[in-house]
Amino acid sequence: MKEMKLFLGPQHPGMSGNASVHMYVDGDIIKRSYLLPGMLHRGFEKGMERHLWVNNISLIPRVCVVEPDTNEMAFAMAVEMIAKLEVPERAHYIRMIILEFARLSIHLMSYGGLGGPTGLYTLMYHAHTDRNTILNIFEKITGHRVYHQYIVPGGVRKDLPVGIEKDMHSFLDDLESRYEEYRDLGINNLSIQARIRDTIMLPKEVVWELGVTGIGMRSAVNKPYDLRKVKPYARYDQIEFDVPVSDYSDAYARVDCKLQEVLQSISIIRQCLIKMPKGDVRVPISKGQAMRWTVPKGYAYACVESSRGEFGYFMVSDGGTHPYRVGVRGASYPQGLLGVEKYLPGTRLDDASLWIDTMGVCSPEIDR
Amino acid sequence: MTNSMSNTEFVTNLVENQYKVLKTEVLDQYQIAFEVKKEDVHSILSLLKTSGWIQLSYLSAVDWIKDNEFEVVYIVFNWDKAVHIQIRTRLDRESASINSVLPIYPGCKYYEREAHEFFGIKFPGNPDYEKQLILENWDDIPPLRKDFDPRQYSDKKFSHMEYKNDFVNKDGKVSKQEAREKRFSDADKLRTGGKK
Amino acid sequence: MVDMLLMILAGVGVALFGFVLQTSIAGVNRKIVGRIQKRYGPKWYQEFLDIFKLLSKRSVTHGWIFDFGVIMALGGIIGTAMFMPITSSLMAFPGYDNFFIFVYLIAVGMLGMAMSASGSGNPLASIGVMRALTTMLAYEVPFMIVVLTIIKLTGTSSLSELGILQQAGGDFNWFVIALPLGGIVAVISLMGMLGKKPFVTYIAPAEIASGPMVEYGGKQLGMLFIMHEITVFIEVSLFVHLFLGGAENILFFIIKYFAVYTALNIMSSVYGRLKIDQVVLFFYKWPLILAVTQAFIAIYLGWVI
Amino acid sequence: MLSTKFSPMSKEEVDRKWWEIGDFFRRNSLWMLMYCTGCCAIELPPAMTSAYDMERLGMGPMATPRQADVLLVTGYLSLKTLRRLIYTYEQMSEPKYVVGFGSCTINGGIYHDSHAVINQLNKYVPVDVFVAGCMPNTESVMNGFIDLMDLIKNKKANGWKDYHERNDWYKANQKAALGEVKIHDEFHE
Repeated sequence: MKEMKLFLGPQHPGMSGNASVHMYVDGDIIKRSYLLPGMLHRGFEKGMERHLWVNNISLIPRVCVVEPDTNEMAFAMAVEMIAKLEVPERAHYIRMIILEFARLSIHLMSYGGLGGPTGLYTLMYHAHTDRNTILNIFEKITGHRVYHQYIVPGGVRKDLPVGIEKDMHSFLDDLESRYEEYRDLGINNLSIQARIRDTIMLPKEVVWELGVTGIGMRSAVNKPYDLRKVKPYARYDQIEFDVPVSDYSDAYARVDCKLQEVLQSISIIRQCLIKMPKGDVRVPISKGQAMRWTVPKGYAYACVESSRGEFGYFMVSDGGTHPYRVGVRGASYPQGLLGVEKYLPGTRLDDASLWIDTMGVCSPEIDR
Repeated sequence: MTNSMSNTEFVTNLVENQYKVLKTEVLDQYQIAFEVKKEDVHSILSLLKTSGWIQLSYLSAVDWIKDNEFEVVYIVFNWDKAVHIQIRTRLDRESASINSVLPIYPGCKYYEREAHEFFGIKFPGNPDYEKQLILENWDDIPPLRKDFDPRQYSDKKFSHMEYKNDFVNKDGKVSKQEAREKRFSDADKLRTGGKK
Repeated sequence: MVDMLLMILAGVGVALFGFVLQTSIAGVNRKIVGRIQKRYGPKWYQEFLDIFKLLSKRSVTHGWIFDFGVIMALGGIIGTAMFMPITSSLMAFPGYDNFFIFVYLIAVGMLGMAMSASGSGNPLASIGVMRALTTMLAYEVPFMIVVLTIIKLTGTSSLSELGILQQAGGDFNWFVIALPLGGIVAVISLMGMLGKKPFVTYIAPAEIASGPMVEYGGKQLGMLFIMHEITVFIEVSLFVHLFLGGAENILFFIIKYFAVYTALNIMSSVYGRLKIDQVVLFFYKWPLILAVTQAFIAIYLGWVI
Repeated sequence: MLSTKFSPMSKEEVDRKWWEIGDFFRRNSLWMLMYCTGCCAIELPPAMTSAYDMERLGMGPMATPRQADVLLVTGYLSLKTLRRLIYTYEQMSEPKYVVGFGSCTINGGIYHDSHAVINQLNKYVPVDVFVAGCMPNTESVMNGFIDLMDLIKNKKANGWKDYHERNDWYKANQKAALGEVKIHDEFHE
């Protein structure tokens, strides 16, 4: 039979985000496939050069929509590295709480997103309900639901509101009590297992070739290669947590690791709430007007562990009021572009959107 | 801590013993930067890859328009010895071209394509580097160069929202906004010494 | 002649009844599934609004086969529904409610839809049609074996007579209980027939963008929705008459109908969708084995509960 | 006392009556086409799920442009997306409505000086309702939909008619920004 060309996206229910997978299929089997990025290109890197250091704080969360806090963290870390700012102890813990809540929210979203390609909409609704609770907690802390602009160079914008610990604990207890239910509804469900077991593999040998990081890599190489462990930032070296790994990188292993990370995140937040000291949450970044704040000359590459892998900011300052160059390493750049091109062929038409979901391809950070 | 300090020392020894490094910067215990000559980039990268820096984290460029140079940056990472290494090299801006590192790091394929698209640096050896990846039907100089002005381009191509002036200045005073703008421009003049 | 006309009128009435019944029950079911998904759910008459909204829209055409196929599908299905007995004594064409009439006539509607979808020229639609036909081939075989077992046991293939036979045996003397393995097979096949998850490979929105329906919009989609509702009416009614002992009166029919449809909907709301090859393999494995075993037990050993 | 005498209505009046009946169905069953053109799409899942449950209003997501009534343009539009958006819009069956989300569709928002992002959506496709905010939170999203329903009820959601009447103007704008609306296939040609 002749090869037929099909599109997954940009407007397609199976595609999360605005990108397009061009597939050449023979029957149901994908023969060649390419990702067409660029639909979300906004000229971010150019835009950051044109904004003041302080103004950039409001621009950066918009790089990746689903997980804005890692952007803020990486940006803040890069600026702190160049400007040699010392972050107060309490701010480190607040940052970790925010980052772990963000991780919970995106893991819930992508676990619920598993319901999209497989048709299990009940899972999607349940997961989004819990995610909405997280967004409400964020709104209480930061004043915004999605783009928080909370982690700023030198600390966090303001202290946690009084009594927020109660909300956090009640949500975490609730989520933990329903963790088994989530597993039963999702990956222990036989019809879901039929879809995600032994399929859409990312072979162990080629992980390095692609440069895939995060869960996609850990579920293949069976080693705890997590930036929070390997290269601890904030105060992750003072918190006890495990990094779930696997050596059989099918979609099931990836989703399983994701769910185990949910439990780890819950435990990290609880430890942070206990260990958090009192004190300042921000050091003043400049004397006088923040608008005139200049950062000394220098280069820095700061990276954090996002839910999809290493998320990095490469930053160059020429000593002025604006950044000279900011480069963004999107965490899902390798698995989105190279992964689709090299490892999707051979799978079935039905698997394409599962690849996008379980690998966590986030198109805005590819395009920027 | 001592362990990771020795990591950066290990890297410094590894690279500086074999190659002439223009400048070494130890940014912190997890990051180190080398500025090298264009000819050495490939051999340093293959050396690093064989010594365990198997992941290419990032590849991009910086436009130093005053020096009339592009700076290409390779960032590699080793998961066992947690050190990010920046390898930086300068290229001439007019005929910017550097051989692709595709044989060493296959993951660079799309980074190089993007660098070509946004800076116009040529990467011979990468099969598709000249094709457009992010932009479509682009009709100007590569957008991340410093001499490209997005505001101008945007004004030329896209119409802006026009707002009506549906208010009147009753008592004839200078409006606050005008006063503020004047103050800002004065401050700018003071700061830059009257230039621009 | 007048008799004939009256019978046709009654038949159209049956189809209309089926449409109204199924559409209301589908609306109620959307609410029930909504509650499972932790939300409030739409109004119970939302399905009517949807269908009439579609009919009020303008639509584009992709050639005459595209339009003709839709009308053929709708006409074929209405034609099929006209023969459907509502209770064991209430039907438009007494004596013509043979099981095989439905099997043959329902193919006309399906064929019309397949023709029309292929006529749209969209590759996703062709893939959807191919998947729909493959799924049909998968679930029809076990279902047929079970139904043939019943026909062999009772010696009749008329739906109303089958219903009366089951009612004559007393309360709950239904084939779904008398032939338990066959009942399981029938329920699974019915899920495939109705396009419920996990067997709904052909309307997979995330994979092939709702498959055969990908190019429909406006009036054609509205007609397909009506056709779909009547198809569901036919299939669920077949199940009620064959396995649940028919219905003495119209109230029993509605209750049984509602119970079957809701149960299937609730079941399908916690399943994901299988791939097409898995669907075919599944149907040719367990349901087929169960159906053949049931036929063997019931016909040669004579064990019927 | 109403007269029971039959008075024939004129054709316009009959058409108007039918249109009003159609409007009732249309505003109670809005099927959306979610084209995630930008970041505002992230607030749609909370609007669809149990927190706000859009299906109460009869709204639901649809798979393809042909089946949908409302096109949700969720956020900034790069040129590459605008090409595809115009294709999508023209495929939808009439009557069709467009809701623009976020400041970016109104005046460019935070990307007003970007080289890749258009500034005003309603120059290229007619927009019925704008929902302002960056990003608009879920309440305002729901409010935008209710506004759209009111507009349909008052016969003011006439963007699709406008697209017919001033087609040359829209086409000229599209051409000015895009150069060429046709999409060339990158991996095929």
